[in-house]
Amino acid sequence: MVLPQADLAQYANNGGMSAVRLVEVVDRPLNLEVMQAAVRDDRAGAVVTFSGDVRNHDHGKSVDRLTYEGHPSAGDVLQQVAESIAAEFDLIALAVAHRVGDLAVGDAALIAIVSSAHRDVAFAACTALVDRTKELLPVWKHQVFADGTDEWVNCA
Amino acid sequence: MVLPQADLAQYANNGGMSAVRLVEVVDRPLNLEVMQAAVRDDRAGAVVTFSGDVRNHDHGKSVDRLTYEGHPSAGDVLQQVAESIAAEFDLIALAVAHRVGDLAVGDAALIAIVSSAHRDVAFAACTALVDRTKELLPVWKHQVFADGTDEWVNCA
Amino acid sequence: MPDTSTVDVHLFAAARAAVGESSVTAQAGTLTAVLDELCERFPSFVAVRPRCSYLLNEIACTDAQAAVVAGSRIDVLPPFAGG
Amino acid sequence: MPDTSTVDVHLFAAARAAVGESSVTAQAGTLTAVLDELCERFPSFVAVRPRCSYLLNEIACTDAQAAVVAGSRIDVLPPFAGG
Repeated sequence: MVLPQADLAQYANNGGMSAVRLVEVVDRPLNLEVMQAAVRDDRAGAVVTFSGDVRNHDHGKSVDRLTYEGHPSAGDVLQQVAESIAAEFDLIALAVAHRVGDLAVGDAALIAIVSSAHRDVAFAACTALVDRTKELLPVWKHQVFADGTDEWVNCA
Repeated sequence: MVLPQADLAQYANNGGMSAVRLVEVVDRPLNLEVMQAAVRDDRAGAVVTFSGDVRNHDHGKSVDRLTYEGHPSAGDVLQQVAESIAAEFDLIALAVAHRVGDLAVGDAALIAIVSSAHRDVAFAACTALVDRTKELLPVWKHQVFADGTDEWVNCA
Repeated sequence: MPDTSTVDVHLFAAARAAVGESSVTAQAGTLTAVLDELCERFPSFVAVRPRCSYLLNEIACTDAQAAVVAGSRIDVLPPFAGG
Repeated sequence: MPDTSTVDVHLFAAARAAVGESSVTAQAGTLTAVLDELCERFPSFVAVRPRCSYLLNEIACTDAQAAVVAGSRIDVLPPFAGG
Protein backbone atom coordinates (compact mmCIF):
# COMPACT_ATOMS: atom_id res chain seq x y z
CA MET A 1 0.00 0.00 0.00
CA VAL A 2 1.24 3.47 -0.79
CA LEU A 3 -1.01 5.50 1.47
CA PRO A 4 1.68 7.10 3.61
CA GLN A 5 4.31 7.70 0.93
CA ALA A 6 3.40 11.33 0.55
CA ASP A 7 3.37 11.79 4.31
CA LEU A 8 6.65 9.97 4.71
CA ALA A 9 8.54 11.71 1.92
CA GLN A 10 9.07 14.79 4.09
CA TYR A 11 10.96 12.73 6.69
CA ALA A 12 13.52 10.86 4.61
CA ASN A 13 16.76 12.78 4.44
CA ASN A 14 19.64 10.42 3.86
CA GLY A 15 20.53 7.17 2.21
CA GLY A 16 22.75 5.68 4.90
CA MET A 17 22.69 2.06 5.98
CA SER A 18 19.46 1.36 7.74
CA ALA A 19 19.41 0.64 11.47
CA VAL A 20 16.11 -1.22 11.15
CA ARG A 21 16.47 -4.65 12.74
CA LEU A 22 12.94 -5.91 13.34
CA VAL A 23 9.49 -4.74 12.22
CA GLU A 24 6.31 -6.72 12.70
CA VAL A 25 2.57 -6.54 12.99
CA VAL A 26 1.55 -9.78 14.63
CA ASP A 27 -1.43 -11.59 16.14
CA ARG A 28 0.41 -12.87 19.23
CA PRO A 29 2.02 -11.47 22.38
CA LEU A 30 4.94 -9.13 21.77
CA ASN A 31 8.23 -10.33 23.20
CA LEU A 32 10.18 -7.49 24.77
CA GLU A 33 13.26 -9.60 25.48
CA VAL A 34 13.53 -10.79 21.89
CA MET A 35 13.18 -7.23 20.62
CA GLN A 36 15.77 -5.87 23.05
CA ALA A 37 18.12 -8.65 21.99
CA ALA A 38 17.53 -7.68 18.34
CA VAL A 39 18.86 -4.16 18.93
CA ARG A 40 21.87 -5.16 21.04
CA ASP A 41 25.04 -3.59 19.66
CA ASP A 42 28.36 -2.81 21.31
CA ARG A 43 28.41 0.63 19.68
CA ALA A 44 25.22 1.66 21.47
CA GLY A 45 25.46 3.74 24.62
CA ALA A 46 21.75 4.47 25.00
CA VAL A 47 18.75 2.24 24.44
CA VAL A 48 15.26 3.71 24.81
CA THR A 49 12.25 1.39 24.87
CA PHE A 50 8.59 2.37 24.72
CA SER A 51 5.85 -0.07 25.60
CA GLY A 52 2.27 0.96 24.96
CA ASP A 53 0.15 -1.25 27.18
CA VAL A 54 -3.58 -1.80 27.48
CA ARG A 55 -4.82 0.36 30.38
CA ASN A 56 -7.60 -0.71 32.70
CA HIS A 57 -9.40 2.59 32.18
CA ASP A 58 -10.22 5.13 29.48
CA HIS A 59 -12.34 8.30 29.67
CA GLY A 60 -12.92 7.35 33.31
CA LYS A 61 -14.51 4.02 32.38
CA SER A 62 -13.20 0.60 33.31
CA VAL A 63 -11.78 -1.31 30.33
CA ASP A 64 -12.51 -5.02 30.21
CA ARG A 65 -10.70 -6.04 27.01
CA LEU A 66 -9.95 -4.81 23.54
CA THR A 67 -9.22 -5.85 20.02
CA TYR A 68 -6.83 -4.30 17.52
CA GLU A 69 -7.64 -4.72 13.87
CA GLY A 70 -5.01 -4.07 11.23
CA HIS A 71 -5.33 -3.23 7.55
CA PRO A 72 -3.52 -5.76 5.32
CA SER A 73 -0.95 -3.07 4.54
CA ALA A 74 -0.06 -2.45 8.22
CA GLY A 75 3.19 -4.43 8.09
CA ASP A 76 4.39 -2.52 5.01
CA VAL A 77 3.42 0.82 6.53
CA LEU A 78 5.24 0.04 9.77
CA GLN A 79 8.33 -0.88 7.76
CA GLN A 80 8.14 2.49 5.97
CA VAL A 81 7.71 4.31 9.28
CA ALA A 82 10.72 2.48 10.73
CA GLU A 83 12.87 3.30 7.70
CA SER A 84 11.85 6.95 7.85
CA ILE A 85 12.96 7.22 11.50
CA ALA A 86 16.20 5.38 10.75
CA ALA A 87 16.87 7.85 7.92
CA GLU A 88 16.15 10.88 10.07
CA PHE A 89 18.07 10.08 13.26
CA ASP A 90 21.62 8.90 13.90
CA LEU A 91 20.65 5.48 15.20
CA ILE A 92 22.49 2.23 15.66
CA ALA A 93 19.46 -0.04 15.80
CA LEU A 94 15.68 0.09 15.76
CA ALA A 95 12.92 -2.45 16.38
CA VAL A 96 9.18 -1.84 16.35
CA ALA A 97 6.20 -4.16 16.63
CA HIS A 98 2.44 -3.76 16.88
CA ARG A 99 0.12 -6.47 18.05
CA VAL A 100 -3.32 -7.10 16.56
CA GLY A 101 -6.14 -9.37 17.69
CA ASP A 102 -7.53 -9.70 21.20
CA LEU A 103 -5.55 -8.11 24.05
CA ALA A 104 -6.10 -8.09 27.80
CA VAL A 105 -5.36 -5.32 30.30
CA GLY A 106 -1.59 -5.08 30.77
CA ASP A 107 -0.72 -6.57 27.38
CA ALA A 108 1.66 -4.60 25.19
CA ALA A 109 0.08 -3.30 21.97
CA LEU A 110 3.12 -1.41 20.66
CA ILE A 111 6.79 -1.80 21.47
CA ALA A 112 9.35 0.57 19.97
CA ILE A 113 13.07 0.37 20.72
CA VAL A 114 15.91 2.50 19.41
CA SER A 115 19.57 2.64 20.26
CA SER A 116 22.13 5.30 19.61
CA ALA A 117 25.56 6.34 20.79
CA HIS A 118 23.91 9.17 22.76
CA ARG A 119 20.81 9.42 24.87
CA ASP A 120 19.32 12.64 23.51
CA VAL A 121 19.14 11.12 20.03
CA ALA A 122 17.70 7.88 21.39
CA PHE A 123 14.93 9.66 23.34
CA ALA A 124 14.03 11.91 20.40
CA ALA A 125 13.99 9.03 17.92
CA CYS A 126 11.89 6.76 20.12
CA THR A 127 9.37 9.55 20.71
CA ALA A 128 9.17 10.22 16.96
CA LEU A 129 8.87 6.51 16.16
CA VAL A 130 5.90 6.14 18.50
CA ASP A 131 4.25 9.37 17.33
CA ARG A 132 4.63 8.49 13.65
CA THR A 133 3.42 4.92 14.16
CA LYS A 134 0.30 6.22 15.87
CA GLU A 135 -0.24 8.75 13.11
CA LEU A 136 0.27 6.50 10.08
CA LEU A 137 -0.23 2.85 11.02
CA PRO A 138 -3.59 1.61 9.69
CA VAL A 139 -4.69 -0.11 12.86
CA TRP A 140 -7.92 0.29 14.80
CA LYS A 141 -8.82 -0.27 18.43
CA HIS A 142 -12.13 -1.62 19.64
CA GLN A 143 -12.63 -1.26 23.39
CA VAL A 144 -15.13 -3.17 25.49
CA PHE A 145 -15.90 -1.61 28.88
CA ALA A 146 -16.83 -3.37 32.09
CA ASP A 147 -20.33 -1.86 31.84
CA GLY A 148 -20.90 -3.73 28.58
CA THR A 149 -20.60 -0.71 26.29
CA ASP A 150 -18.01 -0.63 23.54
CA GLU A 151 -16.41 1.81 21.14
CA TRP A 152 -14.14 2.14 18.15
CA VAL A 153 -11.48 4.52 19.47
CA ASN A 154 -11.22 7.89 17.64
CA CYS A 155 -14.46 7.14 15.82
CA ALA A 156 -17.07 7.65 18.54
CA MET B 1 24.43 12.71 52.69
CA VAL B 2 22.74 16.01 52.05
CA LEU B 3 24.76 17.23 49.11
CA PRO B 4 21.97 17.47 46.58
CA GLN B 5 19.21 18.73 48.87
CA ALA B 6 19.62 22.31 47.73
CA ASP B 7 19.65 21.23 44.10
CA LEU B 8 16.66 18.98 44.56
CA ALA B 9 14.47 21.44 46.48
CA GLN B 10 13.56 23.27 43.29
CA TYR B 11 12.05 20.14 41.78
CA ALA B 12 9.70 18.91 44.50
CA ASN B 13 6.23 20.34 44.02
CA ASN B 14 3.65 18.07 45.53
CA GLY B 15 3.10 15.67 48.36
CA GLY B 16 1.22 12.93 46.51
CA MET B 17 1.80 9.23 46.99
CA SER B 18 5.15 8.31 45.61
CA ALA B 19 5.40 6.18 42.49
CA VAL B 20 8.91 5.05 43.43
CA ARG B 21 9.04 1.25 43.34
CA LEU B 22 12.73 0.34 43.19
CA VAL B 23 15.97 2.29 43.66
CA GLU B 24 19.38 0.72 43.93
CA VAL B 25 23.09 1.26 43.48
CA VAL B 26 24.56 -2.22 43.25
CA ASP B 27 27.78 -4.05 42.52
CA ARG B 28 26.22 -6.71 40.25
CA PRO B 29 24.53 -6.90 36.83
CA LEU B 30 21.30 -4.91 36.54
CA ASN B 31 18.24 -7.01 35.81
CA LEU B 32 15.98 -5.31 33.29
CA GLU B 33 13.22 -7.92 33.56
CA VAL B 34 13.02 -7.59 37.34
CA MET B 35 12.87 -3.82 37.07
CA GLN B 36 10.19 -3.89 34.37
CA ALA B 37 8.18 -6.29 36.52
CA ALA B 38 8.54 -3.87 39.45
CA VAL B 39 6.77 -1.09 37.55
CA ARG B 40 3.98 -3.22 36.10
CA ASP B 41 0.60 -1.66 36.82
CA ASP B 42 -2.75 -2.06 35.08
CA ARG B 43 -3.30 1.70 35.21
CA ALA B 44 -0.23 2.34 33.05
CA GLY B 45 -0.65 2.92 29.34
CA ALA B 46 2.94 3.93 28.61
CA VAL B 47 6.19 2.53 29.94
CA VAL B 48 9.48 4.17 28.91
CA THR B 49 12.76 2.44 29.69
CA PHE B 50 16.26 3.87 29.35
CA SER B 51 19.31 1.66 29.43
CA GLY B 52 22.72 3.33 29.50
CA ASP B 53 25.16 0.71 28.30
CA VAL B 54 28.94 0.59 28.14
CA ARG B 55 29.94 1.57 24.59
CA ASN B 56 32.90 0.01 22.81
CA HIS B 57 34.23 3.47 21.89
CA ASP B 58 34.65 6.95 23.36
CA HIS B 59 36.36 10.02 21.85
CA GLY B 60 37.14 7.75 18.89
CA LYS B 61 39.14 5.31 21.01
CA SER B 62 38.31 1.68 21.56
CA VAL B 63 37.08 0.95 25.10
CA ASP B 64 38.28 -2.27 26.67
CA ARG B 65 36.56 -2.15 30.06
CA LEU B 66 35.54 0.27 32.75
CA THR B 67 34.86 0.63 36.42
CA TYR B 68 32.22 2.73 38.14
CA GLU B 69 33.00 3.91 41.65
CA GLY B 70 30.22 5.19 43.90
CA HIS B 71 30.33 7.47 46.92
CA PRO B 72 28.80 5.83 50.02
CA SER B 73 25.87 8.25 49.74
CA ALA B 74 25.02 7.22 46.16
CA GLY B 75 22.05 5.06 47.15
CA ASP B 76 20.53 7.85 49.24
CA VAL B 77 21.08 10.41 46.50
CA LEU B 78 19.47 8.17 43.88
CA GLN B 79 16.47 7.73 46.18
CA GLN B 80 16.17 11.52 46.47
CA VAL B 81 16.45 11.92 42.70
CA ALA B 82 13.74 9.28 42.19
CA GLU B 83 11.42 10.94 44.70
CA SER B 84 11.94 14.34 43.08
CA ILE B 85 10.91 12.98 39.67
CA ALA B 86 7.92 11.18 41.17
CA ALA B 87 6.82 14.45 42.80
CA GLU B 88 7.21 16.45 39.61
CA PHE B 89 5.51 14.18 37.04
CA ASP B 90 2.16 12.40 37.02
CA LEU B 91 3.61 8.90 37.16
CA ILE B 92 2.23 5.53 38.08
CA ALA B 93 5.55 3.82 38.79
CA LEU B 94 9.29 4.45 38.66
CA ALA B 95 12.37 2.27 39.04
CA VAL B 96 16.00 3.32 38.71
CA ALA B 97 19.28 1.48 39.30
CA HIS B 98 22.94 2.24 38.79
CA ARG B 99 25.63 -0.39 38.74
CA VAL B 100 29.09 0.10 40.27
CA GLY B 101 32.23 -2.02 40.05
CA ASP B 102 33.74 -3.55 36.92
CA LEU B 103 31.65 -3.52 33.75
CA ALA B 104 32.29 -4.93 30.28
CA VAL B 105 31.25 -3.50 26.92
CA GLY B 106 27.49 -3.96 26.49
CA ASP B 107 26.74 -4.09 30.21
CA ALA B 108 24.05 -1.74 31.49
CA ALA B 109 25.37 0.94 33.87
CA LEU B 110 22.07 2.78 34.42
CA ILE B 111 18.51 1.62 33.93
CA ALA B 112 15.62 4.03 34.42
CA ILE B 113 11.97 3.07 33.92
CA VAL B 114 8.84 5.15 34.36
CA SER B 115 5.22 4.45 33.63
CA SER B 116 2.31 6.79 33.24
CA ALA B 117 -1.20 6.79 31.84
CA HIS B 118 0.11 8.81 28.86
CA ARG B 119 3.21 8.60 26.73
CA ASP B 120 4.21 12.26 26.66
CA VAL B 121 4.50 12.29 30.45
CA ALA B 122 6.41 9.01 30.45
CA PHE B 123 8.96 10.21 27.88
CA ALA B 124 9.47 13.53 29.66
CA ALA B 125 9.83 11.92 33.08
CA CYS B 126 12.27 9.26 31.91
CA THR B 127 14.42 11.88 30.18
CA ALA B 128 14.42 14.02 33.33
CA LEU B 129 15.18 11.02 35.55
CA VAL B 130 18.24 10.14 33.47
CA ASP B 131 19.42 13.75 33.21
CA ARG B 132 19.05 14.36 36.93
CA THR B 133 20.74 11.09 37.85
CA LYS B 134 23.71 11.98 35.69
CA GLU B 135 23.84 15.46 37.20
CA LEU B 136 23.55 14.54 40.86
CA LEU B 137 24.57 10.93 41.45
CA PRO B 138 28.03 10.79 43.08
CA VAL B 139 29.43 8.10 40.82
CA TRP B 140 32.63 8.12 38.79
CA LYS B 141 33.67 6.28 35.64
CA HIS B 142 37.18 4.99 34.98
CA GLN B 143 37.73 3.88 31.40
CA VAL B 144 40.53 1.65 30.17
CA PHE B 145 41.15 1.81 26.43
CA ALA B 146 42.39 -0.95 24.16
CA ASP B 147 45.64 0.98 23.66
CA GLY B 148 46.38 0.66 27.40
CA THR B 149 45.63 4.28 28.30
CA ASP B 150 42.97 5.10 30.86
CA GLU B 151 41.00 8.08 32.13
CA TRP B 152 38.63 9.27 34.80
CA VAL B 153 35.73 10.55 32.71
CA ASN B 154 34.95 14.29 33.06
CA CYS B 155 38.23 14.73 34.91
CA ALA B 156 40.79 14.44 32.12
CA MET C 1 -16.98 -13.99 -14.40
CA PRO C 2 -16.86 -10.82 -12.31
CA ASP C 3 -19.54 -8.24 -12.82
CA THR C 4 -17.87 -5.70 -15.09
CA SER C 5 -19.94 -2.74 -13.92
CA THR C 6 -19.18 -2.92 -10.21
CA VAL C 7 -16.39 -2.11 -7.75
CA ASP C 8 -15.35 -3.86 -4.54
CA VAL C 9 -15.56 -1.83 -1.34
CA HIS C 10 -13.59 -3.15 1.64
CA LEU C 11 -14.67 -1.86 5.03
CA PHE C 12 -12.64 -1.82 8.23
CA ALA C 13 -13.28 -1.35 11.92
CA ALA C 14 -16.05 1.19 12.60
CA ALA C 15 -16.91 1.33 8.89
CA ARG C 16 -17.37 -2.43 8.79
CA ALA C 17 -19.45 -2.27 11.97
CA ALA C 18 -21.66 0.42 10.44
CA VAL C 19 -22.22 -1.50 7.20
CA GLY C 20 -22.37 -4.94 8.77
CA GLU C 21 -20.11 -6.48 6.12
CA SER C 22 -16.37 -6.49 5.55
CA SER C 23 -16.86 -6.03 1.81
CA VAL C 24 -19.68 -5.06 -0.49
CA THR C 25 -20.00 -4.37 -4.21
CA ALA C 26 -21.22 -1.06 -5.55
CA GLN C 27 -21.74 0.53 -8.96
CA ALA C 28 -18.70 2.00 -10.68
CA GLY C 29 -18.70 5.80 -11.00
CA THR C 30 -16.92 8.41 -8.93
CA LEU C 31 -15.69 7.99 -5.34
CA THR C 32 -18.42 10.24 -4.05
CA ALA C 33 -21.08 8.35 -6.02
CA VAL C 34 -19.92 5.05 -4.55
CA LEU C 35 -20.04 6.51 -1.04
CA ASP C 36 -23.48 8.02 -1.71
CA GLU C 37 -24.70 4.55 -2.67
CA LEU C 38 -23.31 3.08 0.55
CA CYS C 39 -25.04 5.78 2.62
CA GLU C 40 -28.32 5.02 0.92
CA ARG C 41 -28.03 1.27 1.43
CA PHE C 42 -26.49 1.43 4.92
CA PRO C 43 -27.80 4.44 6.86
CA SER C 44 -25.38 3.77 9.76
CA PHE C 45 -22.52 4.58 7.40
CA VAL C 46 -23.63 8.24 7.13
CA ALA C 47 -22.08 9.14 10.49
CA VAL C 48 -18.82 7.30 9.80
CA ARG C 49 -18.25 8.49 6.22
CA PRO C 50 -16.83 11.97 6.97
CA ARG C 51 -14.28 10.54 9.40
CA CYS C 52 -12.84 8.04 6.96
CA SER C 53 -10.00 8.15 4.47
CA TYR C 54 -10.03 6.16 1.27
CA LEU C 55 -7.75 4.01 -0.83
CA LEU C 56 -8.48 3.57 -4.51
CA ASN C 57 -6.64 0.50 -5.76
CA GLU C 58 -4.34 0.73 -2.73
CA ILE C 59 -3.45 4.40 -3.27
CA ALA C 60 -4.74 7.16 -1.00
CA CYS C 61 -7.49 9.10 -2.75
CA THR C 62 -8.67 12.45 -1.48
CA ASP C 63 -10.47 13.51 -4.66
CA ALA C 64 -14.19 12.86 -4.25
CA GLN C 65 -14.64 13.13 -8.02
CA ALA C 66 -11.98 10.51 -8.80
CA ALA C 67 -13.20 7.99 -11.35
CA VAL C 68 -13.77 4.56 -9.86
CA VAL C 69 -13.86 2.29 -12.88
CA ALA C 70 -15.39 -1.16 -12.90
CA GLY C 71 -13.20 -3.74 -11.17
CA SER C 72 -11.60 -1.19 -8.87
CA ARG C 73 -11.05 -1.72 -5.18
CA ILE C 74 -11.93 0.90 -2.59
CA ASP C 75 -10.74 0.60 1.03
CA VAL C 76 -12.67 2.55 3.65
CA LEU C 77 -10.39 3.44 6.55
CA PRO C 78 -11.71 5.01 9.76
CA PRO C 79 -9.30 7.14 11.84
CA PHE C 80 -6.31 5.08 12.93
CA ALA C 81 -5.96 4.24 16.61
CA GLY C 82 -2.80 2.19 17.07
CA GLY C 83 -0.42 2.03 19.97
CA MET D 1 42.71 8.02 71.09
CA PRO D 2 42.30 9.97 67.84
CA ASP D 3 44.57 12.89 67.19
CA THR D 4 42.52 15.90 68.28
CA SER D 5 44.20 18.39 65.99
CA THR D 6 43.57 16.65 62.68
CA VAL D 7 40.75 16.05 60.17
CA ASP D 8 40.03 13.06 57.93
CA VAL D 9 40.07 13.62 54.20
CA HIS D 10 38.37 11.00 52.05
CA LEU D 11 39.36 10.94 48.40
CA PHE D 12 37.42 9.45 45.51
CA ALA D 13 38.09 8.49 41.92
CA ALA D 14 40.51 10.89 40.19
CA ALA D 15 41.27 12.60 43.52
CA ARG D 16 42.21 9.28 45.12
CA ALA D 17 44.31 8.43 42.06
CA ALA D 18 46.14 11.77 42.34
CA VAL D 19 46.86 11.40 46.05
CA GLY D 20 47.50 7.68 45.97
CA GLU D 21 45.41 7.03 49.09
CA SER D 22 41.67 6.74 49.72
CA SER D 23 42.00 8.73 52.94
CA VAL D 24 44.60 10.91 54.60
CA THR D 25 44.74 13.05 57.73
CA ALA D 26 45.47 16.76 57.60
CA GLN D 27 45.68 19.63 60.08
CA ALA D 28 42.43 21.27 61.15
CA GLY D 29 41.93 24.82 59.92
CA THR D 30 39.87 26.12 57.02
CA LEU D 31 38.78 24.15 53.95
CA THR D 32 41.23 26.05 51.78
CA ALA D 33 44.07 25.46 54.26
CA VAL D 34 43.39 21.73 54.27
CA LEU D 35 43.41 21.68 50.46
CA ASP D 36 46.59 23.75 50.37
CA GLU D 37 48.24 21.17 52.61
CA LEU D 38 47.13 18.36 50.26
CA CYS D 39 48.55 20.19 47.25
CA GLU D 40 51.86 20.63 49.03
CA ARG D 41 52.10 16.99 50.06
CA PHE D 42 50.63 15.53 46.85
CA PRO D 43 51.58 17.64 43.81
CA SER D 44 49.34 15.56 41.50
CA PHE D 45 46.35 16.87 43.44
CA VAL D 46 46.96 20.43 42.19
CA ALA D 47 45.40 19.71 38.78
CA VAL D 48 42.40 17.89 40.25
CA ARG D 49 41.57 20.33 43.06
CA PRO D 50 39.72 23.00 41.03
CA ARG D 51 37.45 20.39 39.44
CA CYS D 52 36.28 18.92 42.74
CA SER D 53 33.38 19.65 45.04
CA TYR D 54 33.60 19.11 48.78
CA LEU D 55 31.56 17.70 51.62
CA LEU D 56 32.24 18.89 55.16
CA ASN D 57 30.80 16.34 57.57
CA GLU D 58 28.57 15.02 54.79
CA ILE D 59 27.18 18.44 53.85
CA ALA D 60 28.14 20.22 50.64
CA CYS D 61 30.57 23.03 51.37
CA THR D 62 31.33 25.74 48.82
CA ASP D 63 32.90 28.21 51.28
CA ALA D 64 36.69 27.94 51.04
CA GLN D 65 37.00 29.74 54.37
CA ALA D 66 34.69 27.33 56.22
CA ALA D 67 36.19 26.22 59.53
CA VAL D 68 37.24 22.58 59.50
CA VAL D 69 37.55 21.74 63.18
CA ALA D 70 39.51 18.80 64.56
CA GLY D 71 37.72 15.50 64.03
CA SER D 72 35.86 16.71 60.96
CA ARG D 73 35.49 14.68 57.79
CA ILE D 74 36.08 16.12 54.35
CA ASP D 75 35.03 14.25 51.19
CA VAL D 76 36.76 15.23 47.97
CA LEU D 77 34.44 14.60 45.01
CA PRO D 78 35.64 14.90 41.41
CA PRO D 79 33.01 15.69 38.74
CA PHE D 80 30.35 12.99 38.64
CA ALA D 81 30.20 10.71 35.62
CA GLY D 82 27.37 8.27 36.10
CA GLY D 83 25.11 6.62 33.56
